[in-house]
Amino acid sequence: MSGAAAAAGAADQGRHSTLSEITLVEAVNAALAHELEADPSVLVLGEDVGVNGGVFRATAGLYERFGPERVVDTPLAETLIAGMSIGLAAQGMRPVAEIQFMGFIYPAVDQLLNHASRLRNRTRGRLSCPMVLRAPCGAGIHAPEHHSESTESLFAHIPGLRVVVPSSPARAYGLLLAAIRDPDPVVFLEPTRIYRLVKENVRDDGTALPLDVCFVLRDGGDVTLVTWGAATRETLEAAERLAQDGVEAEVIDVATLAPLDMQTILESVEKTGRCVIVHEAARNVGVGAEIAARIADEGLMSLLAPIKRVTGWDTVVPYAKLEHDYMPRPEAIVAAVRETMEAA
Amino acid sequence: MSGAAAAAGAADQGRHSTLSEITLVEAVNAALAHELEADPSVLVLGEDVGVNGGVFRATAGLYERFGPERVVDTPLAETLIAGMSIGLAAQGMRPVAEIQFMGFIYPAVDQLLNHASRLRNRTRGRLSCPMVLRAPCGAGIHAPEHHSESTESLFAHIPGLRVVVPSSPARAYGLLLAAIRDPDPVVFLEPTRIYRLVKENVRDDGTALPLDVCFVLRDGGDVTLVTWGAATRETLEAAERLAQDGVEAEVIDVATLAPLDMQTILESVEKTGRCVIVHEAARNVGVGAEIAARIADEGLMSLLAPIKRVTGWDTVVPYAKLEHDYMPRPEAIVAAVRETMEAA
Amino acid sequence: MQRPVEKAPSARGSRGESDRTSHADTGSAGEIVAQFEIRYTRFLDENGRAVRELPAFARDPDVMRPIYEHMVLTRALDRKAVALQRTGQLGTYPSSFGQEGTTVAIGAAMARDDVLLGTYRETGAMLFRGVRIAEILQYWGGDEAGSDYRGPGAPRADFPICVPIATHAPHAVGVAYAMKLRREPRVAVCALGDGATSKGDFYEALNGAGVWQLPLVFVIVNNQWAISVPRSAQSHAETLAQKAIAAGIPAEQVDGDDAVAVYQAMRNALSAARDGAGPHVVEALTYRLSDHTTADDASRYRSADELERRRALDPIARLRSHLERAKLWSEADERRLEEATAARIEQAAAEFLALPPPPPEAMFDHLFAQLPEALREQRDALVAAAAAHRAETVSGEEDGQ
Amino acid sequence: MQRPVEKAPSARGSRGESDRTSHADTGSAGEIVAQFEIRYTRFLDENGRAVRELPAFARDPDVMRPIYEHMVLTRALDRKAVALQRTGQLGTYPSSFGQEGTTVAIGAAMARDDVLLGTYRETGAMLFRGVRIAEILQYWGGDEAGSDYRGPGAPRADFPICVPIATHAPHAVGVAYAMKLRREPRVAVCALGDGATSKGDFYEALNGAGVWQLPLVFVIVNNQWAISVPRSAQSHAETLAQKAIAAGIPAEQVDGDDAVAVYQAMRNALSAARDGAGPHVVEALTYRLSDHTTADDASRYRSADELERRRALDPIARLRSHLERAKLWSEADERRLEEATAARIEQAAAEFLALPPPPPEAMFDHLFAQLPEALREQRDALVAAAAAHRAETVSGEEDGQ
Ligand SMILES: Cc1ncc(C[n+]2csc(CCOP(=O)(O)OP(=O)(O)O)c2C)c(N)n1
Ligand SMILES: Cc1ncc(C[n+]2csc(CCOP(=O)(O)OP(=O)(O)O)c2C)c(N)n1
Ligand SMILES: [Mg+2]
Ligand SMILES: [Mg+2]
Repeated sequence: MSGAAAAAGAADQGRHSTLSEITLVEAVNAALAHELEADPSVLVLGEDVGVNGGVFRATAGLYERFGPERVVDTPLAETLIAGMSIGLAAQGMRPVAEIQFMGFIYPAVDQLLNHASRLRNRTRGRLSCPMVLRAPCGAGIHAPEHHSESTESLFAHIPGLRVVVPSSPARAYGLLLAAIRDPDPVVFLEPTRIYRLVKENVRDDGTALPLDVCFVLRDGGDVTLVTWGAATRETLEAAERLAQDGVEAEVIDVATLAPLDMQTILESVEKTGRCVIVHEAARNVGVGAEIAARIADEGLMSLLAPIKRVTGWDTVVPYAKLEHDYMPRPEAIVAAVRETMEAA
Repeated sequence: MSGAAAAAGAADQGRHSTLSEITLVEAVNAALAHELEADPSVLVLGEDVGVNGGVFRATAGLYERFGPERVVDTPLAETLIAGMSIGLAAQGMRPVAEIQFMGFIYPAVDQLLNHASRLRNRTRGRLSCPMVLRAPCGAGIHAPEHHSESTESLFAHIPGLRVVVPSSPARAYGLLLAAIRDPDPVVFLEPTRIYRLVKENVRDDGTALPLDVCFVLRDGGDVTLVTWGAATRETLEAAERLAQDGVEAEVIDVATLAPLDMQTILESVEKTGRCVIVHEAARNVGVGAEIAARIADEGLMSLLAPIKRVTGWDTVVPYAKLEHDYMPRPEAIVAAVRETMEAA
Repeated sequence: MQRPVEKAPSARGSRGESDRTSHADTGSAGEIVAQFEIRYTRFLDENGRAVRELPAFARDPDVMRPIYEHMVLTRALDRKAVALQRTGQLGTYPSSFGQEGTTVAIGAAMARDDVLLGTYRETGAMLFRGVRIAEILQYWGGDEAGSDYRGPGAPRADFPICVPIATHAPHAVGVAYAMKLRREPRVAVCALGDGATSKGDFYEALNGAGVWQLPLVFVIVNNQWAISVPRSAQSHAETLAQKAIAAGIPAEQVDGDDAVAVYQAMRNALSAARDGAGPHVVEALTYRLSDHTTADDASRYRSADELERRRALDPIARLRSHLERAKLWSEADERRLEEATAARIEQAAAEFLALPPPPPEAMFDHLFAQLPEALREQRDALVAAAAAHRAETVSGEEDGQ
Repeated sequence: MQRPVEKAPSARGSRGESDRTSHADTGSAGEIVAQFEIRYTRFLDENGRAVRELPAFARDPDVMRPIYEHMVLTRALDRKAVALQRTGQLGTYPSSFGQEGTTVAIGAAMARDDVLLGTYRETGAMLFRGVRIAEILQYWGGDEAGSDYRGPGAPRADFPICVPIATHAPHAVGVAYAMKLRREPRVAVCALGDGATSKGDFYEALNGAGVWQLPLVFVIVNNQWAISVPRSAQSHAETLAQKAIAAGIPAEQVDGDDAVAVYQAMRNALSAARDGAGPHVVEALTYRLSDHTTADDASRYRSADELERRRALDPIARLRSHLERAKLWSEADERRLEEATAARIEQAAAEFLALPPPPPEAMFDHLFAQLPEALREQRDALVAAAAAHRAETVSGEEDGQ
């Protein structure tokens, strides 16, 4: 965190307010507004983020409040959006760029992999890249083709990038603040399915949540459920159903997918001896694979049962009619847990 | 395999010759020449692949032999190269495109992920995409920055793509033939470090090797070593060293990274009870993670020891001075195997 | 049409490398080495009156009536689709309301075995080329099977609707390359929006088409908006047609609300391309009278005034005036068309609504030509899970869209 | 300079949407709505003789002598670097042999706190801007630390050499956007090759620079080849300068072997950009006299004839003739420069060769501002493994480059 930004965050503590019953997308909006207000080097850019306030309204009101120079409608060009963010960041700005849907993030991969993630490294710290690239992700909203991606593992594999996925309004607010203040590039993925599904009170006091750590959403001693993003909902629901049958699941929201806080996960698995990993992305070479692999190395001896993954299938996310058959369902999670319980 | 191509392959069996002591890159060249000759729908395109014969000489002589319309020097534009290959393939051609180095493949990711891998699926089979995208990969040749990538896991995660990495001249020849004849898109990654390191006789008789299966390079009952590409060399060397101490390692060359032939790997692990995975790519969310995760699910009960991974570090592949400190060394593989042997 | 003053030799190795050393250089601003111009053409004004001599086809009922009929059909389909969406029977839908003159003329100008590569707003061209109404609805209803064009004479080689903006432009280069390589008298047509012209893919494709002088016509459907971003914020270029200059490709602007102008420009470009004259860019100036899609609210970013002004330029009313004036169309024709169109749309909608949902395993069955061994287990598991789930939720509350 | 005939209003929402309906349209080819031209400038012919009135600076020793000296230095460094590479003491190296007039003039025209974003072939500009010779060698020797410019007055905000072609063009847009937003009188300069102009990144950057009217000057260093691909196969465009027309940006061609022409064009473009006049594109026509890099053999794809012809246009000899004729340079100056240059190069090479190898952990220590907890174990393991390995291979046969 830059000194200036930290100070701004602290100074702000006085005039905080509580945003009551806000959605995840409203929490994103609040965090953006907070940082635009607190730090003059922050700017927001992307397609339709200005006058229109974003196709999901994540940037609503920011253009009016902070003006067209800091809330920037870009041409339709994702390579440009990612690339110019790098230039801005290298100049000491803190760009928060939006990619309209994760399905359109791929023209930015080159810039993220070859430049954003390694500008600091390539110059031995002379230049750096404190940028955030936000993108709505995931299926479940009956959107058109190419609008339902969860390809976070592509980004998690890139050394030098942080990949963050919030799973609630409060975590969206706190993690986005942290991402913007972080001195290195962050890919921030917002699951559209839960953009408006839950509401909660969020204190708009500029308090960031820590990056690089998992959040334990539910304590339990029988099995460890590891998940993130929208799938936290089905995972928590599965945990409730299991609890009715006396199986207590610990639910971990990974939140920062890279770098990965394995300590929290390994400690939980040491306690429970069982692990089921849940994510919406395709299974093959998903981030769940990494978590399972780490447990199979460092936590193998505490395992009482095979590590199961409940994930999207290894196929293209289907168009609306079948998307619900693609995503992990609570019953599938429950079934996987039961399998691990029987294995022991 | 299209009927025509298969027939051409068969008809060709008569006039085969043995290419004696050829390198991997020469084997690539031979496979390309064979298919250009056998199938008029095959064409080769990319930067400097024509007049110059490719910066690694993989396409040397093809321009002279098959002409500028079928051995095509493209403008410097990787998105175009990948995208036009899709258009060619949809029209029934069989484009074999070259990306000059894997570090420059990222502008093609969008085309591979959003189109090549799903054209068949999106049209329910009306159109298809029998293209091959070749790219030299990996570190170890003291190349400039961005020339030493092993980011195969990005592609392996994309449903609908095949990812193939040969590890010897003969496998390069046979697998490339199979990739070109395959009716679906294939990313074909050629490790530059072994382009000219080994020579062997290769029969140029148009016989393809099977895709989607692992190759067992060495039998052994004590530990399973799973690897691919250039790292097969260090892995085999480690196996030799281990054999001197009486540890018999089974060495599996995965070859087709996606879809993944887990059966061969699981059967081996069932026999040995131990597994060490070796790859040059960064560890985090590498293809090795998927292999470990699958074993930790389906093969857990046969495991006698933690699953180890010996890989590149989770950092940017360093520039020449440090690249050898980045890559897995035989001694690291040996050490990992020893650890697994002690665990039991 | 752009007209380069200096035509550099196009032989390999010499283009653009022409030796400047022999040029005498006077004047203070440097010598002119290349010059270009962009021209704009319209035939019918907003009242359907000819503003210049009409091409012969504009009085040919066999050409003009199908164009008009498909424009009306396209608008009717849009209306129906929006209604279906509003009642939860269709997914997000993008109307081409106001752009019928352009999209239908594109389809009408093409030959059967040309290949169309278009966006989600080329419904008119798709209809003209034989994609069935029910298929279009099936697609927007969330079923990929809608892209498996199966109607009689369906354009089986056309690309499916391209959603990621401009990513189909490089495909068009490949398609056209194949046509040229095989010496086929066919042309690829790539239609894309004003927003799409900002993307590198579009540019790389333009450049490729120029390098290989491919039979490829790009149509920039400049409807003035890319969702909320106006044409002015998309590029500082005075015209979008001039983007072609960057690739050495001839280009022109036409009035996109004048189907005669679009048809004429496309016919010329297509026949030139078919004859080996290489690629061409047509910028059609039109306007999106609807919201971007049913998920959009255009009143957030554009004025009612502007909308009102543009409504007056309606391509359908304009063409009808012309046809009536030319005695190619009558009040009775109009009534018959209205009825026939309504019937077609209703029948197609009924057909669409009666379609069975796609089987879950469809998501695996077209991923590869043959299901890889590695995926068989997943496919089986999916089928089992989906069956179990459907049994449980037999009341259908979850997937009831 | 390109000169649009029709200057559409640049207000938001109206640009390019100008109502065509009022234009009377006669003639059969459509009315002209935009016109452009590209001009070419040179001051010195291949013998260093003025072909037009010289700008004042061309006779100013304070301007011209440093340019000449750096051109000679650049060539000397290239020679040394190739020699080091041939003897295994340096990695792959790209010479800028023949392009010194362009690369040095770029550096000379820029202000200290402008920002250069260049390729691997802008050694002359880097040297002029204060990057140390030893750093350049350190970089090409395979050590990222060579990009941590630390010399006195080093251009600490300049971007490191960009290897993936054209990917730095969007960075330049961001850099220039920051300058404009902060109302700083600074300019970003993006230098790239003829091959680079085929990439979508370049085009998206051009377009962005146009939209926001940024203080950004693009220099297309057209050395006629992109490895083995000649300019003619790279694009059908008559000039590369005209690529700017696609973004509504003014552009021009200059003789890139005439340092006076390049310097003049850059000065004008930079000061206009600094004054808020927006972006500009300069295409410098030059030639790569060397192989693409030390890993390339140019005789595979280009003729000895062509090379011979281009050798005669050598920018260094040409500028020296001019300077001597203008009495800004003497035989004695030349001898002094030769000696001084040789000494500087030798000293820098010695410094480079004496550099310790980078510590292995360097690959972790600059990945993030702070090493994430998750990576600590790997860093420790690397340090241990590297130490063990170095102990084992103390004879140094493996990493002996
Ligand atoms: C690469 C990409 N980025 C963003 C989007 C989201 N998006 C869908 S349509 C659209 C605007 C397209 O504008 P234009 O090209 O003018 O076509 P129009 O919708 O006006 O027909 C955007 C930004 C997308 N589909 N693809
Ligand atoms: C994106 C990308 N593709 C391919 C390459 C490999 N490559 C390195 S230099 C080069 C040619 C560049 O030509 P040009 O832009 O004219 O610059 P020049 O080398 O002539 O200075 C190529 C293809 C690369 N570095 N980056
Ligand atoms: Mg538009
Ligand atoms: Mg060049």
